[in-house]
Amino acid sequence: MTRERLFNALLLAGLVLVPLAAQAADEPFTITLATRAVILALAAVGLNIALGLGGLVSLGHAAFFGIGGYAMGILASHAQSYAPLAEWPILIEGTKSMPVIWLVAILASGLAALVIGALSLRTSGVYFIMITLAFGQMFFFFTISWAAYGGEDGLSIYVRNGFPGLNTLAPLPFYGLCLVLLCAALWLFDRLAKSPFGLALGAARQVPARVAAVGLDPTRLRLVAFVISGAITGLAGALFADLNRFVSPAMLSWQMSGEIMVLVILGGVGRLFGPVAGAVVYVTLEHLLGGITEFWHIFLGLILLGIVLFARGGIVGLVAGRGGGHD
Amino acid sequence: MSPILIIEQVLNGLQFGVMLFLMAAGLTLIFGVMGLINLAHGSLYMVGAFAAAGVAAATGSFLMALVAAMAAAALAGALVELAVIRRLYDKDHLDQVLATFALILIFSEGTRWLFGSFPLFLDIPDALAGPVTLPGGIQYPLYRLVLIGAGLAVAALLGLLIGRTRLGIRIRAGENDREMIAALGVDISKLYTLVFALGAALAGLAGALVGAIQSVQVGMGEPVLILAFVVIVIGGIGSIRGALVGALLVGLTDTLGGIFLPELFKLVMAPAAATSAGASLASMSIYILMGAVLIWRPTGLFGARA
Amino acid sequence: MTEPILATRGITKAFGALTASDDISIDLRPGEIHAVIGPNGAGKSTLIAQICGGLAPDAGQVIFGGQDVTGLATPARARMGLARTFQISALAMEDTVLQNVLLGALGASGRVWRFLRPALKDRALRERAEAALARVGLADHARTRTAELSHGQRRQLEVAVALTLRPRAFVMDEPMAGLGAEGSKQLTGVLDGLRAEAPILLVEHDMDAVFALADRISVLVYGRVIETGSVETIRNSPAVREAYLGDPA
Amino acid sequence: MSLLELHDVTARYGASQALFGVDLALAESEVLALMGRNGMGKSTTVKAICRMIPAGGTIRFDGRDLARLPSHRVARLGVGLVPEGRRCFRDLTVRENLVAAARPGPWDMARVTALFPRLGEREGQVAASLSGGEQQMLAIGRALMTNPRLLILDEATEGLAPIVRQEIWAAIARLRTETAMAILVIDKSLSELRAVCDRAVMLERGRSVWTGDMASLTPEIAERYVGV
Amino acid sequence: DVKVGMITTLSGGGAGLGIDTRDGFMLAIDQAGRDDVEVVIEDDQRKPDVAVQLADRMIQSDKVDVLTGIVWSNLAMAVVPSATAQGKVYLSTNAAPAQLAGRGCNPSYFAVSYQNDNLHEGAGAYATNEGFENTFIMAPNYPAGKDSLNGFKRFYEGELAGEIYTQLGQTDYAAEIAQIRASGADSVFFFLPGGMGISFLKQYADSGVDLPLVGPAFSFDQGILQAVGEAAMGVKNTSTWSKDLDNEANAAFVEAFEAEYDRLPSIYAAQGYDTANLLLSAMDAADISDAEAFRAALKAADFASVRGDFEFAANNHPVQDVYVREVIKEGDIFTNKIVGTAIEDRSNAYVDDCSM
Ligand SMILES: Nc1ncnc2c1ncn2[C@@H]1O[C@H](COP(=O)(O)OP(=O)(O)OP(=O)(O)O)[C@@H](O)[C@H]1O
Ligand SMILES: Nc1ncnc2c1ncn2[C@@H]1O[C@H](COP(=O)(O)OP(=O)(O)OP(=O)(O)O)[C@@H](O)[C@H]1O
Ligand SMILES: CC(C)C[C@H](N)C(=O)O
Ligand SMILES: [Mg+2]
Ligand SMILES: [Mg+2]
Repeated sequence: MTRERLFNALLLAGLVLVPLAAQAADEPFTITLATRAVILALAAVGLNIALGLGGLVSLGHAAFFGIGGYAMGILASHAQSYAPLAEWPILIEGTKSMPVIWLVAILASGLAALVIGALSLRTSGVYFIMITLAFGQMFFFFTISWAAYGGEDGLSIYVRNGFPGLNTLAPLPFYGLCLVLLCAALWLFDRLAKSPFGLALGAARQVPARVAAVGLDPTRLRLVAFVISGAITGLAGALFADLNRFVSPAMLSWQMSGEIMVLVILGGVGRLFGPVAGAVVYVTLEHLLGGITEFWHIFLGLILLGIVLFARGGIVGLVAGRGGGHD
Repeated sequence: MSPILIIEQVLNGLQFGVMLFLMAAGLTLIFGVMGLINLAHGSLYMVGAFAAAGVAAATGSFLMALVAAMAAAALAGALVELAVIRRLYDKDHLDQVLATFALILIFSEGTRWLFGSFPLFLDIPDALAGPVTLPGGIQYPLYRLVLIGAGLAVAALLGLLIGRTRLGIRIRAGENDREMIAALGVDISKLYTLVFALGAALAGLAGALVGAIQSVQVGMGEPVLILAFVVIVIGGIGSIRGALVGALLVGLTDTLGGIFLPELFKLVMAPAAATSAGASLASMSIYILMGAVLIWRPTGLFGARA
Repeated sequence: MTEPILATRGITKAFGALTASDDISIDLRPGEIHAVIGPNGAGKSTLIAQICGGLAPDAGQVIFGGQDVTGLATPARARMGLARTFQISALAMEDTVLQNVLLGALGASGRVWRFLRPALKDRALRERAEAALARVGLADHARTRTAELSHGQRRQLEVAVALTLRPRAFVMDEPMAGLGAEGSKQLTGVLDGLRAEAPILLVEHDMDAVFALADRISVLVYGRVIETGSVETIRNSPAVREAYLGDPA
Repeated sequence: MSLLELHDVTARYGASQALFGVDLALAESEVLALMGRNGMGKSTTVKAICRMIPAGGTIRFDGRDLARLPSHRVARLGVGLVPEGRRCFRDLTVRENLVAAARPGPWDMARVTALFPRLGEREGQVAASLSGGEQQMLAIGRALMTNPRLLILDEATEGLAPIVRQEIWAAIARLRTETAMAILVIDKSLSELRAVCDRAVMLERGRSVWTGDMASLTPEIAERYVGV
Repeated sequence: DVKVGMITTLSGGGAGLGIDTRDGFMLAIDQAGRDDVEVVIEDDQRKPDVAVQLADRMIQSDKVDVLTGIVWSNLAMAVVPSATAQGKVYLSTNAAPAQLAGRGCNPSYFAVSYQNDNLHEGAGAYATNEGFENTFIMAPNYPAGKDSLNGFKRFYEGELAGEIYTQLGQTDYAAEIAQIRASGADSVFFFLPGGMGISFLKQYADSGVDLPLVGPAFSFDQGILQAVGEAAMGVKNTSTWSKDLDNEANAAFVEAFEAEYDRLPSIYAAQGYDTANLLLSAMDAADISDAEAFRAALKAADFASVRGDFEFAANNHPVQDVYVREVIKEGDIFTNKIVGTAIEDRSNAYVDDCSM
């Protein structure tokens, strides 16, 4: 077992055991924190597909995160008010069922990623970073002034959505759901990375001309990666909204995009468990530092800086040595 | 809508554009020439504004305040370059994003720690206060005219520096291949510290000049930063001329969009809804502009490379 | 005469005032190696870019397999069986050597839209990739990271990737560039054997290799084909000597 | 006294070692060939001299230890590099490429364009759009603009038309006779090297394994170390 | 014992408001010198999701009984409904959006500050009283901005010379000022809190347009007035509190605040202070474990408000006077002086929508 694998296994074990321990010790907030970390990790795993495998530095992933969030907010608020979403051409009702909401979140954010990706992928490098940022901002400003769903105030739902056979109101079962989805996404990431698609995508990141010369369309490879990536981040957005029972434009702000990206880089770009390590460390830091001083952002900044400067390959790179990911 | 108003609004758009250019100039210098994504550029802008406010309060001299703004920002820039940025040149954009993101946190809260949580005072010097009457009877604030002049002067000087001087050529060479320019005998590290400090000084200058008509407060740099990025991306990264054109385009779009879109919507909608819908679309308009430009020309209007 | 597999008809391309390709019509017939030589800047790489789809000609057509492919993108031409190598190695430096050839095999097999099965476990792909490596003498380096290869080894890998495509025609831009004498000799052997599989349009400055391999040679000067003929004709053509070969050393 | 002296030089790329002990010496105005098969460490040796990678052992230039100097100081001492793969500044024009490197001395724009007229013709074109051969000429011209005492040519004739190659060899020969410049050449063409070089050093697997006059470089030795 | 969780903005650009809220609140707690209240304070960074999670933590781990402190309406919208749904009392020190006053009202939710519309309504009433007939109105394009213009129009009887929504976070108002100049208005109403207001006021003063300005207190609070400087002099603004409000409690508060923190209090500090005193008064009257009684004690509002007479309307929002203030200079310091009353005993527009 390589050191990286050992680290991954320990991390996963921690994610299973810590909330159980918290439950036993009656510390429900620890579970909430862990849920936040797991959901952010899921969003970051999504970004890691675009960023780590495809080399697509998207500074607009908050758009997908937010679309997922609004998918949940809109469906649930309509279910709450018994007002159908649409009556024509077909009747669409709101819902409080998580599986349905997830599906809608995945489809909606995937579709948005398809459109944004198709347009953005005409550019590359720094321009790509900036055009994705621009799309993110467009969605952000749109939601701020979207009066029907609360504008900047956002949308609250009063009760967490349901999952057949589980009491999602209790922290632990909801956490479990999120963790299972994270594991599924990690599995998918791992498979993708090793698959023919992943191989071609990685090559498209490094030498697009070569990929085209062997008969593959680099843009199409990237687009598919971008869509998968956006859909996973969208799913995370739906969960995040459910965790907070609230969704608002803040989920689509460029700072949110930056934060998701920071999680990936912090953990290790292209590393399977990079986003997970990044999210766990970030959430923990945020929680611990916040209690120490009003100026805790300074220390957060210093720690992040230390990681970029002295830990190539992020946390996973630091723990497990180089190789595997890329930076 | 009278023609005078339209002319005045066009002027406002141009002026807003020049204001953006002041900020974008330093950014495009660092970003294009040194290949560095500096999210902390907004922080240097803030440093300039705070230094100016501090010195203006102490000395009462606006000129001193401007000098202080440039000096403080240049110093902060040089320190940051020596301590952090120079370790990032050979890393990719991602690490730069993370590190400079961290710098924003440090700068913002550090400034708040030093200066407190409340906005500071920095005002236009008396000599430049108040409006002047332009031909055609347009009343226009003198200070804004001065801003336009300052912006254009910065544009010209920078264009010359980067395009024509050997210093400029070497800086650009270093952007293409840092290792190689060093192997040809150029001390690129020193050069980059200099450029970074210069870019920072420009940000500081912008912060002080603009701070006098806006609010000097923690976090003031971030909204401008995003706009400045939009500007240099539209113009084409690394191109001073592009930054100027981009800035004017963004300034005009933002200003005129905010005014004319609601009017346009009123033709087809109830006034209240039109105002709100028009304002929504206006807030997205520069991003739509940027998206459109990049889709049409993937490396910006004057950019050559990605 | 057999139908050419690949042909250009009056290809013209200008960069501003400079005409980089000036009404070029050349063809590639089954079983042959057709060398294109010419001074630096004559437009050889520009010609290749137009044949392979990286550049669109201002005028003229590219015919491949009897079909006009002028409007097709690079990947489409590659899928039709056109394989190329690059003048400056275009390889995935972070990946292993094997992964680079696997990529070629993938492109050819059309099995890229598989998301869940590891590429390395695909027997057929692997065999195809490993065979190509063995052929250029890189079999021992399969697990090496490509960045760790020397320049010469990268050139060999470049050819290996094209081999995995099992194409109907090869287009090679200076495959020998940077190879040592021994490497050139070895690669010459490989290319020689290759012509039976698919014809090669070969741009090369290594005259030893060109004269050893070429069935026909076209000479490009200032974007124009000034002469096409056998090795003997070209070797003795005064125009070619003046523009390109210089005096025999 | 030797202008350049390498003693037991070692170098590594991350975990993999590329040089295991290279010795070579190059006198003022001498022309030395560095030879060996692909991947034997020729370019790595050059990078070590120019301090583009860290190296062990001693490297002295003009009596000074280069070990602690940054790359640009080595260049200023008088080492001009034509790197493998040309590495022209893509976005700069031909003229700007030359200007960027210029330092005072006999070699200036006029003299470089006299040596390579093609560069004069393409003066305003950006390097990225030059043909391979033109880029190669630019890389040589650029190194000359630094007015070096030692010129290092790493595969400087790669990818050039025979006629241009002859030109470059002729240029090297001229440099050799007309200036006091010392030259270190890496090239695969044995016959050309024989014509211009005084001595040769053979590398094998990161070690210098043979050193001697060109005259003593027998076909057997060539066969053994470079395969021809 | 009562445990209070305060969630407010302590870092970033909006930190001044949260810091004043906290300081005002803590001043009252310290003055009371009691050991039966404990306050946990956390920074929401002005992010709704962070606020929600802090609320969760305070409820789940810290086991607080009462939540308070949120400055921004959008954060309140995120936190308040679920906090009250979990049976916690929420006392608002500032944000009081319409949704939580009308159909979304809750017996456990008390807005001690105002209902968001109040100040804008006061401005509308003032404009009417002042005889303005053609006012130009503007606010940022977000829900609070729309509420603001609606609130103004509710009490304004003249014509509108123009109505525009600016961008949230906008910093340059040259275009709007030009529109004002061209509109033929006789006065301007604007709601631009924080930095937006500073920018607007400075640019307006420099533009040569000299129509009278009216706005809610948010653009003129003690924290930002110094930054605006001369440009704010003489501007009328509406507020439910002012430091020169003539009552005993207020005089004592202003003096104590200045002594403790070495600066003048703002409206946020005053509201924080009132909130703490309301809480203390309720603790004296009832035990927190008896939710019903505790809520009744809160609703009785039996405390000495720095705003003078204070009572709750049926939907737990204050009934209070809205004053008109003018920006003046006292020594070196810019501050406000009450010059009149815009509306007396104003309740709010949503009382009838609230069924509790
Ligand atoms: N994008 C471009 N813009 C302007 N000129 C170009 C461009 N691309 C190539 N050229 C010019 O076209 C000519 C032909 O270039 P090309 O690369 O095809 O030459 P080549 O025959 O491959 O030369 P070499 O043997 O040196 O590789 C050159 O003079 C080059 O400078
Ligand atoms: N950037 C690198 N990272 C890791 N290993 C490298 C790198 N560059 C070269 N090597 C390794 O170092 C060894 C020496 O390479 P070098 O480039 O010096 O060879 P060379 O003699 O110049 O060969 P060639 O004639 O092919 O240019 C090779 O085995 C190569 O695999
Ligand atoms: C400070 C105030 C202007 C806050 C306002 N009530 C809001 O919701 O944003
Ligand atoms: Mg070529
Ligand atoms: Mg080499």
